[in-house]
Amino acid sequence: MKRYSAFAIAKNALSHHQGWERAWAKPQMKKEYDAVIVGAGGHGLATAFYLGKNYGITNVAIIEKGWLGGGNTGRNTTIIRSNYLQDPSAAIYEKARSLYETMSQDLNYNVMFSPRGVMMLAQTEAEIRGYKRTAHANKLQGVKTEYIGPQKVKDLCPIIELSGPRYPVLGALWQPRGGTARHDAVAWGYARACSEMGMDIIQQCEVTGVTQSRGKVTGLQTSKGDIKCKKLGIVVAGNSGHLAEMAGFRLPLESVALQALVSEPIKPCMDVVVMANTVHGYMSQSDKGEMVIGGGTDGFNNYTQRGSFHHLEETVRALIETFPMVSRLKMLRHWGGIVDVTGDRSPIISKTPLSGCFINCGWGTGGFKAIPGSGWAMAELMAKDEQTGLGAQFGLNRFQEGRFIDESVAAGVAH
Amino acid sequence: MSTRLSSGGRLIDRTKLVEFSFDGKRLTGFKGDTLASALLANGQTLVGRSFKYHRPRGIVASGPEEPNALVGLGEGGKFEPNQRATTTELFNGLNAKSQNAWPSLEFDIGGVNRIMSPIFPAGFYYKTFMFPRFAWKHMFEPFIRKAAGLGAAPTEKDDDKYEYFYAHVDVLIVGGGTSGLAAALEAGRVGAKVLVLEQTNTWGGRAPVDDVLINEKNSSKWIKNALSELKKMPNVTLRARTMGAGVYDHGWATGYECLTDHSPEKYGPRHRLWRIRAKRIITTTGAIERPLSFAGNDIPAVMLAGAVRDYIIDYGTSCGDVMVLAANNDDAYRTAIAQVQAGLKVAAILDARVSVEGALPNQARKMGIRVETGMAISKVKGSKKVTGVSICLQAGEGVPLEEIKCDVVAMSGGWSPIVHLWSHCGGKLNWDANQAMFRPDPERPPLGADGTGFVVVGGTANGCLDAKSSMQDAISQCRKALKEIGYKPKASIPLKAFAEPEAPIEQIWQMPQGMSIKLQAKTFLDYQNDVKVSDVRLAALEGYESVEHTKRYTTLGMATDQGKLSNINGLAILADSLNADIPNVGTTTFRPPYHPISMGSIVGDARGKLFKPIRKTPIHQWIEDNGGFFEPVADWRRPYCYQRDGESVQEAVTREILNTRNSVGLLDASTLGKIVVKGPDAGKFLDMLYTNMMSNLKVGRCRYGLMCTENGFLTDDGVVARLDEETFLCHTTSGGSDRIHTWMEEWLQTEWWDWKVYTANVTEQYAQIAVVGPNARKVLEKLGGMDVSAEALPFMSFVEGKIGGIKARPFRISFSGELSYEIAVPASDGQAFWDMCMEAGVEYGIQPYGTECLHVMRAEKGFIMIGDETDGTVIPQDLNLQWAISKKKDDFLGKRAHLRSNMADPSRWKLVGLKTIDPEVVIPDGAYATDGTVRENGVKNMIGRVTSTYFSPTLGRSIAMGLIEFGPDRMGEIIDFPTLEGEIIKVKICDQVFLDPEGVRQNV
Amino acid sequence: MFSVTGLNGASSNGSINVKDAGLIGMITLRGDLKSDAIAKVIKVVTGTNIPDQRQCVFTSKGATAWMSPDELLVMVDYESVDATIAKMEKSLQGVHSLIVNVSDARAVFELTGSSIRDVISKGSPADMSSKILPVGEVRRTRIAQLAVAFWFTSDTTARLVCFRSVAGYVMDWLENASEKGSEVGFH
Amino acid sequence: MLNFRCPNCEITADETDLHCDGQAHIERFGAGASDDDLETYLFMRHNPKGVHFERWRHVFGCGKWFNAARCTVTLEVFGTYSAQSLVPPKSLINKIKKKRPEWEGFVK
Repeated sequence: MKRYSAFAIAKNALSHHQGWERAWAKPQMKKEYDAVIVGAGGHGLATAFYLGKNYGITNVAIIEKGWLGGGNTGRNTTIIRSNYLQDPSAAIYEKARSLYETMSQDLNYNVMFSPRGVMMLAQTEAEIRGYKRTAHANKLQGVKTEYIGPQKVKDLCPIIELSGPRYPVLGALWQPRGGTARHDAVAWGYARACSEMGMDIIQQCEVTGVTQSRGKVTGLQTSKGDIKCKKLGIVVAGNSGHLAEMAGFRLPLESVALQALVSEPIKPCMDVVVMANTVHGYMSQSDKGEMVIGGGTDGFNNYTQRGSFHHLEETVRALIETFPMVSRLKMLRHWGGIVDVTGDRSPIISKTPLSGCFINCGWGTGGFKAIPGSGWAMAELMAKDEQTGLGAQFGLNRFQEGRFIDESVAAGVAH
Repeated sequence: MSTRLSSGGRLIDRTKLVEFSFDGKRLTGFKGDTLASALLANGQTLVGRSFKYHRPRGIVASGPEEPNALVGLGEGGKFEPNQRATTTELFNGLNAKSQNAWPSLEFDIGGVNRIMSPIFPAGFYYKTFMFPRFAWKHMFEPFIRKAAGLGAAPTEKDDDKYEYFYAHVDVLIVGGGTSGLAAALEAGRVGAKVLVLEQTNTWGGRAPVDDVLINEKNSSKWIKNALSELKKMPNVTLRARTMGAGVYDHGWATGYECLTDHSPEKYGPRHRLWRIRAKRIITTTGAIERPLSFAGNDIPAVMLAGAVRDYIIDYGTSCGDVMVLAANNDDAYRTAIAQVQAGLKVAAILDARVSVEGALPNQARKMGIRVETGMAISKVKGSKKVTGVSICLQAGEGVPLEEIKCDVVAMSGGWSPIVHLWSHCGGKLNWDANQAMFRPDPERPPLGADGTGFVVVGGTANGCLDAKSSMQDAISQCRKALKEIGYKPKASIPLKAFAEPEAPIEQIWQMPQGMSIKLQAKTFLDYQNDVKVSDVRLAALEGYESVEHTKRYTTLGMATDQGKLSNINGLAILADSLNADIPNVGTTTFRPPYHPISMGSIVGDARGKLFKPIRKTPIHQWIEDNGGFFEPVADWRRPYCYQRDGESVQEAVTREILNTRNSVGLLDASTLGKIVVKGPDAGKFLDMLYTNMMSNLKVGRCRYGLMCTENGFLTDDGVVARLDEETFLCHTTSGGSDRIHTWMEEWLQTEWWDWKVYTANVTEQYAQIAVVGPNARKVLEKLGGMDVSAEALPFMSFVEGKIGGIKARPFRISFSGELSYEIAVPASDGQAFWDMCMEAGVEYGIQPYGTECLHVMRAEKGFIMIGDETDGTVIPQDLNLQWAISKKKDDFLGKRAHLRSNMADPSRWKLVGLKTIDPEVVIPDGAYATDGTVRENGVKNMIGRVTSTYFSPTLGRSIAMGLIEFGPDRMGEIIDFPTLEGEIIKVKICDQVFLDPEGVRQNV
Repeated sequence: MFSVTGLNGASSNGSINVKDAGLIGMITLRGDLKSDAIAKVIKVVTGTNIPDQRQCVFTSKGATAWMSPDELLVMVDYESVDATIAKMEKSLQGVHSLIVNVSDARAVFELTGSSIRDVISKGSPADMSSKILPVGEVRRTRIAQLAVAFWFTSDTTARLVCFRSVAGYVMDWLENASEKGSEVGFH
Repeated sequence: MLNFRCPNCEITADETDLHCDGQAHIERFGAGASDDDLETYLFMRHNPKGVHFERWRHVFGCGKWFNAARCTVTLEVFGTYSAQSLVPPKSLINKIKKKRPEWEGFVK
């Protein structure tokens, strides 16, 4: 596959860009693979990528019901941060963040990772205490964060109103190396890299059954025929429960709609990502100039990729309180993504009751930032068949043991 | 050049001059103009710059689909970027500025990008800017960000106000054209409750522009009559300047009413967001004309044919003296005819179709207009403005045959029904190859609460492009909808609409058919985002085959017009590139709103003091008037402390603590939750809710209790008092009253509905005032009316009676370790009681105290605080509260959960007291303890954390509590707390009770 | 002698008039609304029958409003609340029920004007048409972000009840929603 | 923006007057339960693409809970019924079966 570079673009310009190759191949599905990943979203593709890169397993198929990157990978607010409180979370999100730093070079695909900094506003005394606690934990975990005062908040983000009548800005937890990336590019970049390693990405192929023998997975039935495989990774976010049912087990998951919206594009006015958890809203400005805004989830199970309007109200209400200039912008469009949420709001990267079958799900509202770390951990789990390493604590057994990874403690609800 | 015609203009009032400015130029227009029509009348062809290449852009359309003519409007707190000139009604003093150009619209430095465009194809940025690694954030991205974006960001607070309006109707009709009005008459006449929304300020839609006759008369007459009939119906509401913005589940829709945008001097809300619940939604939203894809189709003065016609007929404005019209359908000929009728010239009509024999083309021919069939535009000449076109064969590759001079190019690629509202909530579309359009599939409508379709589409929006059938369709769709919701429409009054018949359209997706790659790179699909035919073909070539991939890779349809002009053309090019049919490629998802709505309208009145309710206790105003420094506690505000002149917050807190410990303090504790639980099974019920036994509490006595979730975690605490044999009063935390009351009712209604228990949340019935300190009793005795002695009212008991003439229920409970009375009085008497206490306490130096004093005093006593010692992951055992966990009870909420392996793990962090070796040093909030070892993954091993940390003025040293691994077994051990600054604080583990462990002070 | 309402006499005059209705005795009664004992006690203290679902019934003595399938709101003079409660408790002795004084926990607004329905429709998702909400029917819903209950006492008068702690917010909200220049003209 | 008829006060209420409380008919496992049962009780929720039985509270209205049968894909509401029931009413089950012949039926 040809490398991407400024030189390649200049060269292709001469031939009116008629000479570019496909970014990823369009292969015929084989009858058998060493490993099959169901779900060609960011997490699934990253899993495949690290199976190949870290463990040399490249006889891999990635099966996708729709189009690659067409789920939540392509409909989130693209925030990347790792200022988590609990150790297992901080470890996996920090791994992910550090992989994002070099992703463009690793994949030879510009994913536009922009470490512009993420701040989480403290707007009550309880939040101050919570974020100071996180700052202390992060320091010991090796995650670079800082608790900053209101003046620094204002310096970093001049459009913020510090003295809101209801919730003044009292400080913030600041992660200077957090930021954003171009979400679609992450999926496309991984897809291109997987394809280059010889893996087969099969789009528009729906899984209809999981075959097993004596408690061990043997393959899949799909709309494009049967496949045999030794290892199966299920990485399908909101559809996990459905796939798990085919594989014969249940998951502690519920699927709900998470909402987001963008404004019309304006000239740059905000060079950081701001999250305000007390008022449930977060915002950043995309490279196109749109203000990208995320809010809360609906309270009911939902597969429609639409949400209820009143959640937008709450989000925008909060943002106007904190960023008064937002009021005179216009909402361009809003949409919902279906997120799968677990009992402790932390993900599942786990072996399952079916031997050889592994599950990665439950990322809830915070999956995008985790993609490389999640793939890294899932690849390790699948390769070693052992609940170890980065994903060790995210096993399904934690619910029975009463061992939770609860981030709501300090981080509030938003991701 | 565009200019004002000497006559005509259906919508303008030539007697009323309106002054406005554009980029500082003072210009005039007429009342009834839009900003776009007025700019055209003033010859202003260039109005903006495109997003990516900063190419010159002119007005293309006449409605909200306009992608180019976006301006910044107004000043200061009234400034708004990205306003569409085509939907902005002109008013005196309107001040518009062009966007995305620097230093000026005419000479935009960003225009350099245009020259570079060959190396900026779709997705180029994914392929470069990767080295060196830091460069993206620090070099490339800032450059791209600056070049991108459209209008300037507003900088000031919004001067305007906004509001909501909730409306419930039988039928919501969106679109006040002739189809919408016909449907409204149908629904109105049967008595249905009807709301009709029209986004512009005029009713009747395009019919008057298109020379439609209704019942053999000019359509304007019929429109006028229809309106007057509708206005007389009490069951019908008509709303102009109100856009149907979005359709949501269960028949919910939003309407965006613009109240003062057209006359800013008018007082009142600027926008009103209608939130409509309708049994049926009928969309008669018409259609949008498609551009044609030929090289140079983005040059200013290349316009949609329908828009050119609108400007002539509605605004008496020509878009150019000499027009070339490019088309693939008959309707476009109306524009040429209008141009000639207005005294202007049509140099040629280039019809891509080979055979053109319809009534309209023949009429054009009769008028002497040159009609060329099977012909196309090879390329438009000009840079900032059209100067001519070179023409070619549609069937060929674009060899120029002839150059024709002109100053406006009108184009029409056919019409696309506006199906957005149908699609927002899941309505599906069919591809109608004959008419070259997507139209609603009536078999797959959006489904409502009852599982039936709740949106119907009528008229042009339903694909009935000709006047004859469109009104008839709207009527029959409306009748169908009325029947579905139980109305029985009578035979409708016959209606005959007429317009010249039209021959079939031909699908033309690029012009000419075999255009070279060079021409493709000059042929624009998305004007605002600069997406060209070549970009879509490149996306397909590189494997971005799904329509969503192509959209995202090229940014086609992602501009502020959301692809209203570009999507269908782009889809067709993609389908062609993939050798697929258009329906197999599909469409991208339609998302609300139909066109952008102000953020202000989404928020409505909830801003400033109406942002979010603040709950106020009966003493709130007094606190505010007496130096109270508030902090939010749930939705309440509580005073952190009372600051005196010249005093720091810390000094105030210290003073309050010492005064309360040494004499007497007064606390407004009204925010504490109070829930009455009554019934024969009340004791049994509370035994399930609390970890302790409550059923054996004696009448007149109080007991501290803990509540856990079913997952075992501590969720609330408080004192329970037994009012009588069957009645308990449960106190909760300030934030917990509604949550715990709901929790109780949930168990009673959904699990134990056979238990005889009623609950009532009486939190707000009482003001609860704590009189605290060694002199507390003396203060109350002064007020008189009740024996508050230790004998009559011992610790952990309560009585009822009157104090100082006010009905009161004092509880002898203490969160400070002092002699303390928490006195509940009716909320209406709360302030009076507070005042009495303050007055009676003068001789003891009584002072009010705030929450921080409360926190420090309870920490001195080692009392836990929900939210400090707990965070949703802490179980009572972690806090050494085993004494409050009944061993006698078979079950309580959370009991089983505590047995799980992780919760029974002896290494769980447990609560202890912490004393810094240096008594002056206070452990920072949130600090973790370490033991100097490092875990496998490089994390410094944490062995605990601080939960409450203060400087105690009473003890003159720092005190803290924390959760420490094996803490209670490590009394006297010294451990490390590293700070954020990298220092280590040495801390000794001790008992958590720092003051008066025997409880002498509170038991007097 | 000391008592003040949460509204403290506030009022406003916009497209409708809003004023503090003053201290009103309010008692929550929970129990089996179908029981004779409760019917009897309601008759005694307010002179009304048990109201039908969602109804509010009045006599010169007082009023009774249906709140939920097992809850009534009994309204009497503020001064007579204690005596009324004592009377109710006595006559319901042995009957599983709950009687609590909520007079001081609420704020009551008196609304007057012809556009009350329009004003409330700016903040409540309830269908405010007179067909769905005729005079005498209680609606429990929200206004803006708060729980409220209201009922029309005539075509142009209504009462609105909210929690005491948010009385100020509701007053501000009503004043803003009824500001002149923002009339809607829908109902 | 969903809309439900509250069976307790018989008002059709907007989603914003209501609060969803998740799956209905969950069996409580308390003291003495097995680890498996406790896990099921606390975490294993039905998450079907289709018919779902759930609890709602008319929080801004009469304050009472009720149960609803709703499709999570089309958001159609098949019916609402008393929260004081161990299983959905027969008539409702039959109604859903008629509308959705492929539905597997109510599973506790």
